[in-house]
Amino acid sequence: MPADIAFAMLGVMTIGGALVAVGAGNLYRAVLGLMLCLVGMAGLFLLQRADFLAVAQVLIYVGGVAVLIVFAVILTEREGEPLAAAVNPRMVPAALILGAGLTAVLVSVLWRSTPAESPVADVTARTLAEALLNRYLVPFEAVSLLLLAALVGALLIAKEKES
Amino acid sequence: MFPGILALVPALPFLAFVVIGLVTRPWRWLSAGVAIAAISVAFLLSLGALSFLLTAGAETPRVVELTWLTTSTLNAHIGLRLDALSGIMLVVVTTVALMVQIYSLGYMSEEPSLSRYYAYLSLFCASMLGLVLATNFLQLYVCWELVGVCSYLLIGFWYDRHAPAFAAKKAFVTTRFGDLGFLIGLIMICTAAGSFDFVEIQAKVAAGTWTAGWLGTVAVLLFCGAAGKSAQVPLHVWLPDAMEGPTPVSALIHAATMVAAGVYMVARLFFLFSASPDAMQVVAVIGGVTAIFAALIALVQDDIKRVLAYSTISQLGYMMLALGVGGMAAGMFHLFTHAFFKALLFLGAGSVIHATHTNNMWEMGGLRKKMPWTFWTFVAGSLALAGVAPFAGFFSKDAILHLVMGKNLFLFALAVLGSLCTAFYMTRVICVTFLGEARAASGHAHESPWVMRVPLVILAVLSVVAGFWHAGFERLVQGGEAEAEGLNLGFAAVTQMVPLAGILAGVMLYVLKSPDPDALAVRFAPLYTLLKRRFYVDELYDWIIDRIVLRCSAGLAWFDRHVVDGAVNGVAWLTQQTGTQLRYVQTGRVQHYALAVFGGAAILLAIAHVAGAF
Amino acid sequence: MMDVRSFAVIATVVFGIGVYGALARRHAIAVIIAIELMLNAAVLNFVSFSRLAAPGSAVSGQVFAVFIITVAAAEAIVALALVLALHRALKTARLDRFNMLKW
Amino acid sequence: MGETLFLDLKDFALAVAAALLPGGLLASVSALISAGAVLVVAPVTMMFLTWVERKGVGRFQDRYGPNRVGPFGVLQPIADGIKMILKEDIIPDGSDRLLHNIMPVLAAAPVFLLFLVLPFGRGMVAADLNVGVLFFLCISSMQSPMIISAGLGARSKYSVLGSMRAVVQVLSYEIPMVIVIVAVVMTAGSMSTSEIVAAQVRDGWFVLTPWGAFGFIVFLIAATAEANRSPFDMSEAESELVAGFHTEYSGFKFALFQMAEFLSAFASAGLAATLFLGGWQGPGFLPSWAWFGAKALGVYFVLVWFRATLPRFRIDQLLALAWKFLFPLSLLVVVAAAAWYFMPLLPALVTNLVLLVGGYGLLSSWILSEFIRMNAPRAVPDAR
Repeated sequence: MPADIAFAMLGVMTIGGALVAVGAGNLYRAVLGLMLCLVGMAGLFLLQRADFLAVAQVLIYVGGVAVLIVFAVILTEREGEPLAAAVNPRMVPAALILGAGLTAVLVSVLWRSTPAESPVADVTARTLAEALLNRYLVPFEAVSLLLLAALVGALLIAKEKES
Repeated sequence: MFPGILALVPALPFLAFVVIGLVTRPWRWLSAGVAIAAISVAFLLSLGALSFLLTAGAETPRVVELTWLTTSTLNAHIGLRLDALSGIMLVVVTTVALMVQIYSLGYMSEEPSLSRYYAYLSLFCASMLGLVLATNFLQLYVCWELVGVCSYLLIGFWYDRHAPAFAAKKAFVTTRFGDLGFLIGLIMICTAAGSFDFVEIQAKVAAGTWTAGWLGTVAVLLFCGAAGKSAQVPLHVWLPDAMEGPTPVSALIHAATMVAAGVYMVARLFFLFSASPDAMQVVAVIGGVTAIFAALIALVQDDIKRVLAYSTISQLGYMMLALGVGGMAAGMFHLFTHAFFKALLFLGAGSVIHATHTNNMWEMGGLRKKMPWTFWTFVAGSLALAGVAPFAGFFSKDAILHLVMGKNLFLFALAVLGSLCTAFYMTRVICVTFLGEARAASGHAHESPWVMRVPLVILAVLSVVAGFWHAGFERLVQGGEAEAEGLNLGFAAVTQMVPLAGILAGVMLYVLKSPDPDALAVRFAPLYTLLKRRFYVDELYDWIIDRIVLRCSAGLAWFDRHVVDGAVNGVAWLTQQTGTQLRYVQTGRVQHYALAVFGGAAILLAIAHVAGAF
Repeated sequence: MMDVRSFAVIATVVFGIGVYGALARRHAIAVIIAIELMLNAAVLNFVSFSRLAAPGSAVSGQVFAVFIITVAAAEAIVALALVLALHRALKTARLDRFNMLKW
Repeated sequence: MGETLFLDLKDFALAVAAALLPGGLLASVSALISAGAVLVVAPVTMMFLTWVERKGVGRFQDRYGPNRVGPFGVLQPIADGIKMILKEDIIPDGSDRLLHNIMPVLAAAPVFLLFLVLPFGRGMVAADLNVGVLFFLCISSMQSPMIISAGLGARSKYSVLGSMRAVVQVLSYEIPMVIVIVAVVMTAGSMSTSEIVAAQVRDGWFVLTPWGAFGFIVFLIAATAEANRSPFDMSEAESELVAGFHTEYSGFKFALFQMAEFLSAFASAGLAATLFLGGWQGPGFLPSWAWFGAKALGVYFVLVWFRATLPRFRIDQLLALAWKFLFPLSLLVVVAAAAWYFMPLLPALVTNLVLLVGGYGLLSSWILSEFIRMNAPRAVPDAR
C-alpha cells in the first residue's frame, strides 16, 4: 500500500532526524536533523489528513524556529570552544537509561491498550478555523497575547544593554 | 425609642475618639470641642433615659440585643440594657465626664497634645458607658478591659516623665491581678450556664441550678476583679500612685469611671452575690477593712491628692460594705453621691494645684482669700464627704451605717471610726490648704478661670442637693417592691455626732494647735510612721516580688534559657544541618534538575503501569 | 500500520530521544532543540489521538496542536533570547559551565 | 482549441497504465504523472526564463543579449547548462563537506513543490489542497533555512553574511505578503488556489478592486524581495559580498541555486497571477493554460523590468521598507478587503479609497518624515 510505504519512510525520516538532532556534534547539523524530523512529522500529519497542521508545522518550525535557532548558534559560536564535545559524558548513562526507560514504559502502555478503530478524521482548514474562532476564541486570543508578550520579552532580554 | 437610641451614648464618645484620632488631631481646640459635643449629647440622652425610667418605671430591664457571633456552644450578643442601675450610672458617668471635660479646657490649656488627651477621655467614657449598658458578661468584660487600658493611657498621659509612666504600669499590673480572678470566675459561670447573658444566668441562679458553695467561689473570684478595679485592700496600691495623671483624669477615675466599674459590677451581679452568704461576708469584710484602713492612712498624707485618693479608697470600702451587707440601693446611692462630691473635691484640688503648681499641702495655706470660689466649693464637697447634714454624703453614709448596724456590730464600729477619720482628715486638708498663713507656693496664687469654676459650682450644687433624692432613688433601684426605709431621725442625730467630732478635732489640731500635731506625731511615732508608710503594703509587695517572685522567675528563666531555648535551638540546628547537607543535592545545573523531574515522572508512570492503572 | 498506535509509537520514540538530548547535551541550544522534539512528539500525539474522538470533536485535537505549536514558537523565542543573554553575561552557552542556579 | 490538451494527455497515460497495472495503484500513478509533468516542465521553464531575463535586461540596457546559440540565442541556456556541468566542483578547505554537498539539492528540491498547487489551467492543478496558498507559503519559507545552511556550509564570511541578510530579508517580507494573501483568502473564502480562481471568475479579478490593486503592488514588491531579486538582492550584492550565500559554490551546485532562484521567482509570478489576475481565465480565443502562462510571464517581465531599472537598496532601507511601509499598508489592505466584502459597491469604494489613499498617504508620509529625520546625517563628534 502506498500509504504504508509513505508511513514507513516518514517514520524513518522522523526518527532519524530526531537522532541526528540529539546526536550530531555540530550544532548546524543538529538543526538540520531537527528540520528533517519536523518535516517528517508534517508528513505524518498529512497522512492523517491534518493538512493545515502539516503546513503550519513547516511554516512555523522550519521557516521560523529552525532559522532562529541557527541565528542563535551563529551568535553564540565561539572560537576555542569545540562543539564536538556535545554531550556531557557524566550525564549520558542516566540520560540514556531515562530516555530508553521512558520510551519503553510508554510503548508498553501503548502495547497493552486495545487497538481501536482508527478512522481518519475529516478536519479541513474550514472546520479548524470555525472551531478556533467560535468555541476556542478566548484561548486563541489568549495565545496571541502570549505571543506578543513573548516577543516583547524576548526583545528585552536579548537586547544589548546600551553602555 | 428606648433603649435602642441609647446605643448613641457610648457610640458618640467613641466616634469622637475616632474622629479626633484620625481627623482633628492637629487642631487641639477643635478636638476638645468634638469630645465635649459628643459627651454633651450623651449626657442629654442619659438624662432622657433616666426621666423615662422615672415616668415609665424600672421594674423590668429593657434589653435590645444584636447577635455578635455564634458558635456551636455559645451565642455572644452585644446589646443595651436599660434599668435603674444602668440609668443612674449613665447620668453619673456622663455628668462627671462632661464636667471634667469642660474643666479640662482650663486645666490643660497649655498642654500641646490636648487632642490625644481628649481622645483618651472620649474612649474612656465610651468604654465605661458600654460597660454600664452591657447585657452580658462578654460585653462587660470587653468594656472592663477597655476601661483598664484607658486608665493606663491617661495615668501615663505624661509618659515622658518617669513617675506617671511607672504609675500607669503599676495601675495596669495591679488591676490585672484582680482581673485574673474575674476572668476565671467569668469563664466558670459562663461555661456552666452555657450563656453570657445576665438575664439567663440570673434565671438559672434563681432556679437554684448551682449550690451556694460553688456560686460563692464564682462570686469571690468575680469580686477579685471588682477589688482590683475599685482599689480594695489589698489591691488598693495603684490608686494613690495614679495621682500622677492629670488631675481632671483623677477626678474622672475616682468619681465615675474606673473605680466605679468595680462597685457597679458587684451591683449588677448582685443576684449572684446575694445567692451566697459567704461571698457577701467576704465583700462586706473587705469593704469594711478598706474603709478604715484607707481612712487611717489618709490622716497623715501631705499630698492633697493622695489624701483624696485614700479617701476614695475608703469611700469605696463603704460602698462595698453596703453591698456586702445586702444594701444594694445604699451602696449605689453612695456611689451616686460620692461621684459628685469626689469629682468636686478633685477638681477643687486641681484648681488649687493649678494655682500653686505643687501638690504638697504644707506649701500652700491661706488660699481662702485668693481663691474664694474654689474654697467654698471645696468646703461644700468636704462636708458632703464627711457626712454632715444636709449634704449629700450624709444621706448615703447614714443609710449605710444604719444598714450595717443591723447586721454586724464589728463592721459598724469600723465604719463609724472610718467616718470619724474622714471628717478629721478633710478638716485637716481645708485648714492646712485654705486657712492660716500663706506659705511658699501660695504667694502668687490666683483664682482659676471660669471654665474651671463653672463645673465646680455645678458639682457643688449637686453635692448639696443630691442627697435629698434618697427616697426616690431607693424606690427606683428597689423597683418599688420594698418600701423605702426613710430617714431614721434618731439614729441620724446620733451618728451626726461622729463627723462633727472629727471636724472639731481637726480644728483643734490644725487651727488652734492644741495639742500641736507635730508633738503628737513624735509622741506616737511608731503609729505615725506606720500610717505615713501606708502600713508598709508597698514595701511588703516589693519584698514579695524581690524575694519570691523574682527568684522563682530566675529559676524559670534559667529553665527557659537552657531547656526551652535549647530545644528550639536544637531543632533549628538540626534543620540547618540537614539543609547544609541537602544543599549539595542542589548542584545548580539545570539538567540535573531536569533529570530529577523526568526521572520522577518516569518512575511514577512505571509504578502506575505495573500496578495496572493503564 | 496506519492506526493510531503506530503514530503514537513514533511520537513516543521521538519523545524519548528528546529526553535523552535534553539531559545529556551540553550546549543550551542543543537542549532547546531536544525540547522542541519533545513538544513535537506531543503535537503528533494530539493529532493522532484526535482521530479516536467522537465525530465532530476531532477538531479539538488539532486545535490543541495549533496552540502547542504557537506556544512552542513563543517558548523557542524566549529560550533563545535567554541563551543569548546568558552568553553575553557568561561568555558561554554551555549548560555545564553554568551552575549558579543553587543555594 | 486545445483547452483540454494536457488533461487529455494525462487521461491517455492513465488509460495505458490502467491496462498494465493493478487497479489499486491507479491513484498513485495519477499523482506520479502530475508530479512528473511538473518535474519536466520546471527545468524547461527555467531555461526559458534565463533566456527571457538575459535577453530582456540586454534590451533594456540597449544591447542585444545572447544571440549566438540558436535563433535569437534561445539555445543559450542549454549551452550555459553544459558549461555548468563541465566546470570543476570546488569545495573550499574548512567548509562543512556534508552541508556543502547536500544544500544545493535541498535548496532546489522544495521549489518544485511550489508548482504542485498552481492552477496552470482549467482543472490543471497537480494537487488541489484545501490549504493550497498556505502550502505555497510554507514551501517558499523553507528556502530561508536552506539558504542559511548553504551559507554556513561554505564557512566563508561572505557566505555567512549573505545568508543572514537573505534570511532577514525573506522573513521580513514574508509578513506583508502573508497579510495581503490573507485579504485574498478572506474574500475568496478558501485557501485552495482553484477556489480562489473560481471566486475571481465569479466576482471579477481582484486586481481591479482598490484593495486588490494595492495588495497586488505589495505582493509584487514582497515577492521580488522574497526571490532575492534586484533591487532587493542584498544577499548577493556583487559589490559587497561577491555573490552572497552561493559565493563558494561552483559548477552544477551553482546551477542548482540559480535554478531554485529563477523557479521560485516564476512561481511567485504564477501565484500573483492566480491571486490577483484571475488565474487562468481569459477570453476564449486562447486556452486557459495559455492565459495563465501569459499572465505569469507578464508578471515575470515586470520583475525583469525592476531589475533592469532600479538601483539596489541599502540593507537598512530594505528592512525599513518592509516594516515601515509595506506592513502598515498590508494591514490596511485587509481592512479594506473586509469593507469591500461587506459593503455595497459605492460605500465600499469610498471606504477603500479613504483607507488606502487618504489613510495610507498620511501614515506613510509621517513615517517617511520620521525615517528621514532619524537617518539625517548627524554631526560627528571629533575623534581625538
